[in-house]
Amino acid sequence: MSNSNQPEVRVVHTPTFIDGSDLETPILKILQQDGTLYEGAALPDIDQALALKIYDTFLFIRALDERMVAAQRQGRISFYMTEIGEEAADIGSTAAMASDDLIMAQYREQGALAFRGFPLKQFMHQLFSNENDLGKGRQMPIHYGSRDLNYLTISSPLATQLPQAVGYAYGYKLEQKDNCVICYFGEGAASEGDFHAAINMAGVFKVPVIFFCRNNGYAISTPSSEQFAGDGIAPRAVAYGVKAIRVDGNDVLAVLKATQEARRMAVENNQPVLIEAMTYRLGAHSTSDDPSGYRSKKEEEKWREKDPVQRMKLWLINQGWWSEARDAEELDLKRKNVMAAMKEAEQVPAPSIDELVTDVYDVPPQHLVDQLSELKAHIRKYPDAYPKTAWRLNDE
Amino acid sequence: MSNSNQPEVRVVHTPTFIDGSDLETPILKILQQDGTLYEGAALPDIDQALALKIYDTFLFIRALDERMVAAQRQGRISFYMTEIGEEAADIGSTAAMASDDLIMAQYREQGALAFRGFPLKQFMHQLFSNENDLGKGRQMPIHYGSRDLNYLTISSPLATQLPQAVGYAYGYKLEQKDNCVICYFGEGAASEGDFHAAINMAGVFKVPVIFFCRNNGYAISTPSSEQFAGDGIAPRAVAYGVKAIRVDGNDVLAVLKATQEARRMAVENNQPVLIEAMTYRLGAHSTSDDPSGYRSKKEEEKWREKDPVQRMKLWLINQGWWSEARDAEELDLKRKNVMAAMKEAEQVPAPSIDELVTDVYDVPPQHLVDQLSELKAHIRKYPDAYPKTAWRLNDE
Amino acid sequence: MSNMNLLQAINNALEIAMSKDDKVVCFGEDVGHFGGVFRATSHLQEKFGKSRCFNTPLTEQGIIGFANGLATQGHKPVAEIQFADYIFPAFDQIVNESAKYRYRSGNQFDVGGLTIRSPYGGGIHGGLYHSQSPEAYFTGTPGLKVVIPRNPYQAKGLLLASIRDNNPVIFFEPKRLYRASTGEVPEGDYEIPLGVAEVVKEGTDITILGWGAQMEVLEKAVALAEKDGISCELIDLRTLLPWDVNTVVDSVKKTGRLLISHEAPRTGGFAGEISATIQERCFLHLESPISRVTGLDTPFPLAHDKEYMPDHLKNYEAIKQSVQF
Amino acid sequence: MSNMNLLQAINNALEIAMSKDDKVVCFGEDVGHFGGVFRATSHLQEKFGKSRCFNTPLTEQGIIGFANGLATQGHKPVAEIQFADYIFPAFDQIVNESAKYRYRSGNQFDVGGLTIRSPYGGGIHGGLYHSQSPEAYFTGTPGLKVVIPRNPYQAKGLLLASIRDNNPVIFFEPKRLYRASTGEVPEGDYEIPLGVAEVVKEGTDITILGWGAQMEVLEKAVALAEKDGISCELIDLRTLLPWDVNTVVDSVKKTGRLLISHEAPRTGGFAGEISATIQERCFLHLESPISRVTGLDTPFPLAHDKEYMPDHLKNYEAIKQSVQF
Ligand SMILES: Cc1ncc(C[n+]2csc(CCOP(=O)(O)OP(=O)(O)O)c2C)c(N)n1
Ligand SMILES: Cc1ncc(C[n+]2csc(CCOP(=O)(O)OP(=O)(O)O)c2C)c(N)n1
Ligand SMILES: [Mg+2]
Ligand SMILES: [Mg+2]
Repeated sequence: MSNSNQPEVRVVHTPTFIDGSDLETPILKILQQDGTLYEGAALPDIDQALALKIYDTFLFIRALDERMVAAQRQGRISFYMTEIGEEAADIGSTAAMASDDLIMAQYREQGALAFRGFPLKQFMHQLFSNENDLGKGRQMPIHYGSRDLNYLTISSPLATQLPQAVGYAYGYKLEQKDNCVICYFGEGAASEGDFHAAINMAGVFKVPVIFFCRNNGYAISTPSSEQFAGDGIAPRAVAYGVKAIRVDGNDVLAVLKATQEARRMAVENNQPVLIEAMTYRLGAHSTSDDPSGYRSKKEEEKWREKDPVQRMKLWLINQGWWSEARDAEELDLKRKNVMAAMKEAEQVPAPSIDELVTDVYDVPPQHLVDQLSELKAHIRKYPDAYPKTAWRLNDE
Repeated sequence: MSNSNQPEVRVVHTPTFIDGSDLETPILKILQQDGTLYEGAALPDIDQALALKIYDTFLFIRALDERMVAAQRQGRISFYMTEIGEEAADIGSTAAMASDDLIMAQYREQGALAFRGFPLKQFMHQLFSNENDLGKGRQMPIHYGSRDLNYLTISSPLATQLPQAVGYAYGYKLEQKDNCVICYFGEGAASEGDFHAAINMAGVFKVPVIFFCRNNGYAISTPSSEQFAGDGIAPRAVAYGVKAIRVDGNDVLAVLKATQEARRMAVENNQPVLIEAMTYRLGAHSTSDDPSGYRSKKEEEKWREKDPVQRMKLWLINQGWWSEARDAEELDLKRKNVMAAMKEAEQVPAPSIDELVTDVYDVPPQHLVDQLSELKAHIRKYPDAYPKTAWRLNDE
Repeated sequence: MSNMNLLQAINNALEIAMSKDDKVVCFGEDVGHFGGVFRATSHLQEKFGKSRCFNTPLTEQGIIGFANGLATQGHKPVAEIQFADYIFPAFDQIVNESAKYRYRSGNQFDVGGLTIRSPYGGGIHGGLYHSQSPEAYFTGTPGLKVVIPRNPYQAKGLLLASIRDNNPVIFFEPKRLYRASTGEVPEGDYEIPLGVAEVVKEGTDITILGWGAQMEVLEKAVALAEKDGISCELIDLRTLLPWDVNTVVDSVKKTGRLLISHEAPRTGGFAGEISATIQERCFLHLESPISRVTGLDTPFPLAHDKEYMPDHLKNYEAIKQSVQF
Repeated sequence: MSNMNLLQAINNALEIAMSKDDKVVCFGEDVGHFGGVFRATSHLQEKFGKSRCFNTPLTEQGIIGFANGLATQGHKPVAEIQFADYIFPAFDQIVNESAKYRYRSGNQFDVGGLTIRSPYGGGIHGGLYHSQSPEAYFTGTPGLKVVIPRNPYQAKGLLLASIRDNNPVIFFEPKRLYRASTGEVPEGDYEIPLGVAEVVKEGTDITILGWGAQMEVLEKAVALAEKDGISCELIDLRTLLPWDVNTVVDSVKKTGRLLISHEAPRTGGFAGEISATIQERCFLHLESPISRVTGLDTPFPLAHDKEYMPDHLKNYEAIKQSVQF
């Protein structure tokens, strides 16, 4: 039909329905669990330095996640989310990006930020909402962001970053920059209307964006079988002028390879790409969650055997780039560093009360100035009731 | 992968991207423009009575649309929208439904309502917002609705009816009724987030719903090439556990056939189906629009040659069920009826002022009772300023 | 009677509503087998089956769109939005659809059976997106009812009334009190009528008005003020739309003073509406300006949530200021 | 100076903004080649190319999401929502994202470059969905600015200021005046500062406050009242958030009376906020209750739109009542 974008259309005279069985989405795998490559597998662009940087980030995140879950249990921080089991997905893909490509994360991609070089102490300042937090202590733990590292501050409402990624990428295109946005989201978030808006607009505007879906099987307690009835997320791209690829999300080489290819298409041809990484959240949704209410230990066990960190370690050892001894040493060191940084960050005071009203606007308008000064007067009256802030007012 | 709903997955070791070229959506055509069938075409379930009822509705809508556009130009009504060129799509599909199946329309499906038997005078009451309007004069012209005829009152915000159709259909399923919802929308509306929510939920909940897309090439001035980059709307279903079929929307037999099949699947198997009817809006978007600003006469001409009404007429004549003479006579009669009904409806007064505050809630709460009585007192004070309502208050 | 916390009272109300009327259907994100992230719908799927209590995909606009359709069909959907902060993707379905369904169709179609439940408010270290009190976005929408309970007893009676009310109702639950607030709750079925405020405590010097979790804070403030010899009349508005103007007017005519308190930011908060209406109705009775003690005009902060909140001390100070005016 | 209608003034402002700053980009439904359904963006695509003025797919949540991303990138998107009635699918992107972007990131990221334009209000026989005045849904959201011009001169100056303001601005255009309101407008570049109300006419007996299309109605009402010897001070608020409290306070301290008028329904309308604030600030100066003349608490009707509207006669009556109190 002339208003269809597909020029040649096959005409039929008996009803012919299409459905999921008409489209097959293969999955890319490069690295086997034993650390050897599949036969005929095409290696990504990776050298020893990059490999070790990725793996180093893996270990750091394991140490950080493990420690901070414990810290939450001890009541030192209020909330935490781990990415255990999914490290290959976010870290492997970020490793394919240029360092000035924008990252838009959902919330389970601290690995991507660590890979970019976010200092351990900055993680801690955010987690403890102290005065050194770049976000000024305003958001819950794990809502990191860094302008310097091109990592957009995380926002809790799901999928809002997807159409934003298209707009940001449009800016790159307008300015003819050789950059690309990578935008992470879960298979649950992909049910939001913003997902549809984003993927459709990316196709229409032809912008350099990679939509990276971590399909980890669950959205809190909801299994993907109750989230969608189709074959995952990748096939959705097919209808929108977006290319898609599915990868084994626990296979860091497959993730890296797919993302390198995707970035090339995005930057060279303004071709948006969707990557679906099949993986599994080995931990709880967050420290507020207990997965035993909705899934079996057996299922978890099956996925623990596919551990992406272990898989990469074996490959590194096969390459002669790593050893079990170094591994233990390095993990131990990281644990110590995390512990030390935590102890330091928890001593840092909360941000000044002035920060309660800054950044609502570029300049605080009169009513906020008034509200702040009334509040200060009140705190001065009842200093014991506001211990976080009162001591500073007295200093003023 | 185990959390994908597709059990068998092909594994590849070099990056393999999927895109629109991996999926072909054929188009169903049964009737040729000369009124003969394509070779090998499968006729829908249709007898002379049904055929004539459909065609009668075609003629009625042509007469109504033509007259009401003129009425709007004369300033008799404020607004109107025609469905010229698309009659086969909505009328042909509604003809496949049971009379107690709910219809959820967008706004360009007056034909579906006429097919259900909505009286001419009710059309007029709505268009003139008079006291006999079932909608109590509250909405703009063409926002019809009829509880008796299972035609949901039209709402202007686009695509909102799509997730509602899923909920309504879920109600049928809960009550094990042999019914199905048919939900109409344009290819423009399909860009809204509600479309995505609806199609995904329909797949997950497996409900008896038909999403019927009139892909008429434009959303006001926006051509479908700026609306989406894929091959129309049908392929979107493939990723969501929904079946899809594309039909020639100007071919009433193809539309009827596809919808009959779709309804069967929906009712028997709770299988949601998306139908994409390829058609063209021959008229302006609405009486507020002038299409010459965004498309060529030549393009319009090309589509005028595919006129669905003409096509069906030739088929009926071939069947020996109709003649050119009867056609002229019938159209003439309908025009006269429309004119007479219009003249009658424009004499009917506006609804009583009381209707300004009813139906906000089931029972008007105190503040609305108060606001109404203050308003009445005010109108009594300035009767000349409120001529539509003041005369009635004096009667009270 | 049995001792329940607020969550148990909600759960109990849902169970009663579902067992008495098979048109009642509960759904939302994680609402099914898991019973919701706060467990308000625990065991309902077991008891009533998957078709009447189930998970939805993660799409608030879809959830409310679906609920609107189901309500139009004659069912009584009780849709949960996991946090009130996430109700905004559904804003169009609520404000343009639910609220206007009956009016636009001339009462041919309505979504009167619809109830939207959602935990709201601060005090759980939630920062910007797990703390909002968005009630005023809805109180400006004719066609909706907005209900907020303050304790388990109220929650059960008001929720049962909301589910059975023939209008779309938004029912915000003070999540800070989910486990913290406990009390005696009748085991059987009962309803607390919508649109009626409750005078929780009578007094003569000043009227103190609030709703939801703020009522606890106000009780503390009142206790402080009473020690100073200020007699406070404390009112729980309970239904914010349509609200019980007469009860507040009667009280203010008696006390001559009014303080309204809510967690939401001041500008555009519902206290403004109440203040405007009461000064229209009680102008000659007012002995001091109607006072608003509210959240600040900022997003909800994390590190400074204590400073942001309209706590008992701020209310106590405002009571004194009003009386000393 | 040249004579322009309100649409031409908007179009002219956009043209100036785009030609002076290539970071300014205009888009929305039908905004490109066609120039928008009201033609506010006419010829901009011709002049600045398809990459800076273009159609979007039909998705308001997508449009504002896209605009947020582009603004974060340092551009100055001017996004059109075709009718204010259709802004609600974008509510989450506006309220949870645009408004909170800078705050939540500690000023690392912001969407200060964003402007959202949308025609609002009644008077064009639009019924429920082409008539709404949704300003109060946004004035309750810290982080946003809300601006509404009353005539072509104001529209151009305020729009230029909005586009250049380093905060997200919602700019509602009174569509009833698009062609009906004409006036002399400077051809060059000028800005009218945000956050500053304008005393349109001085007076001593009562302050009359409005914005947008309602200003015309209020002028008529004032003319009637002045014939009766009532001296009215007429103020155009212009920026609703953050609003110019001082100008209104000063005026009310002088006149002792205040009337606020808007088309939106009364309950939850922005008049309530103003009333509450002014009675706090001017309690001892008020000689009569602050009066609100507004739309009814119903959806916007069609057949009875004249009866629904807060027209000059209703305002005139309310002025008399206030003065005679
Ligand atoms: C708009 C919105 N709705 C609901 C939530 C609550 N919520 C937080 S995470 C989550 C599940 C997300 O699942 P998925 O996208 O698969 O990511 P995963 O946690 O698996 O990494 C939900 C429902 C939210 N943050 N935002
Ligand atoms: C949410 C929303 N946004 C915008 C509009 C304004 N509008 C009315 S019709 C229309 C175009 C619809 O195009 P399509 O869905 O293709 O239907 P068609 O007119 O072609 O039948 C637009 C943008 C609206 N009614 N609702
Ligand atoms: Mg997930
Ligand atoms: Mg169309």
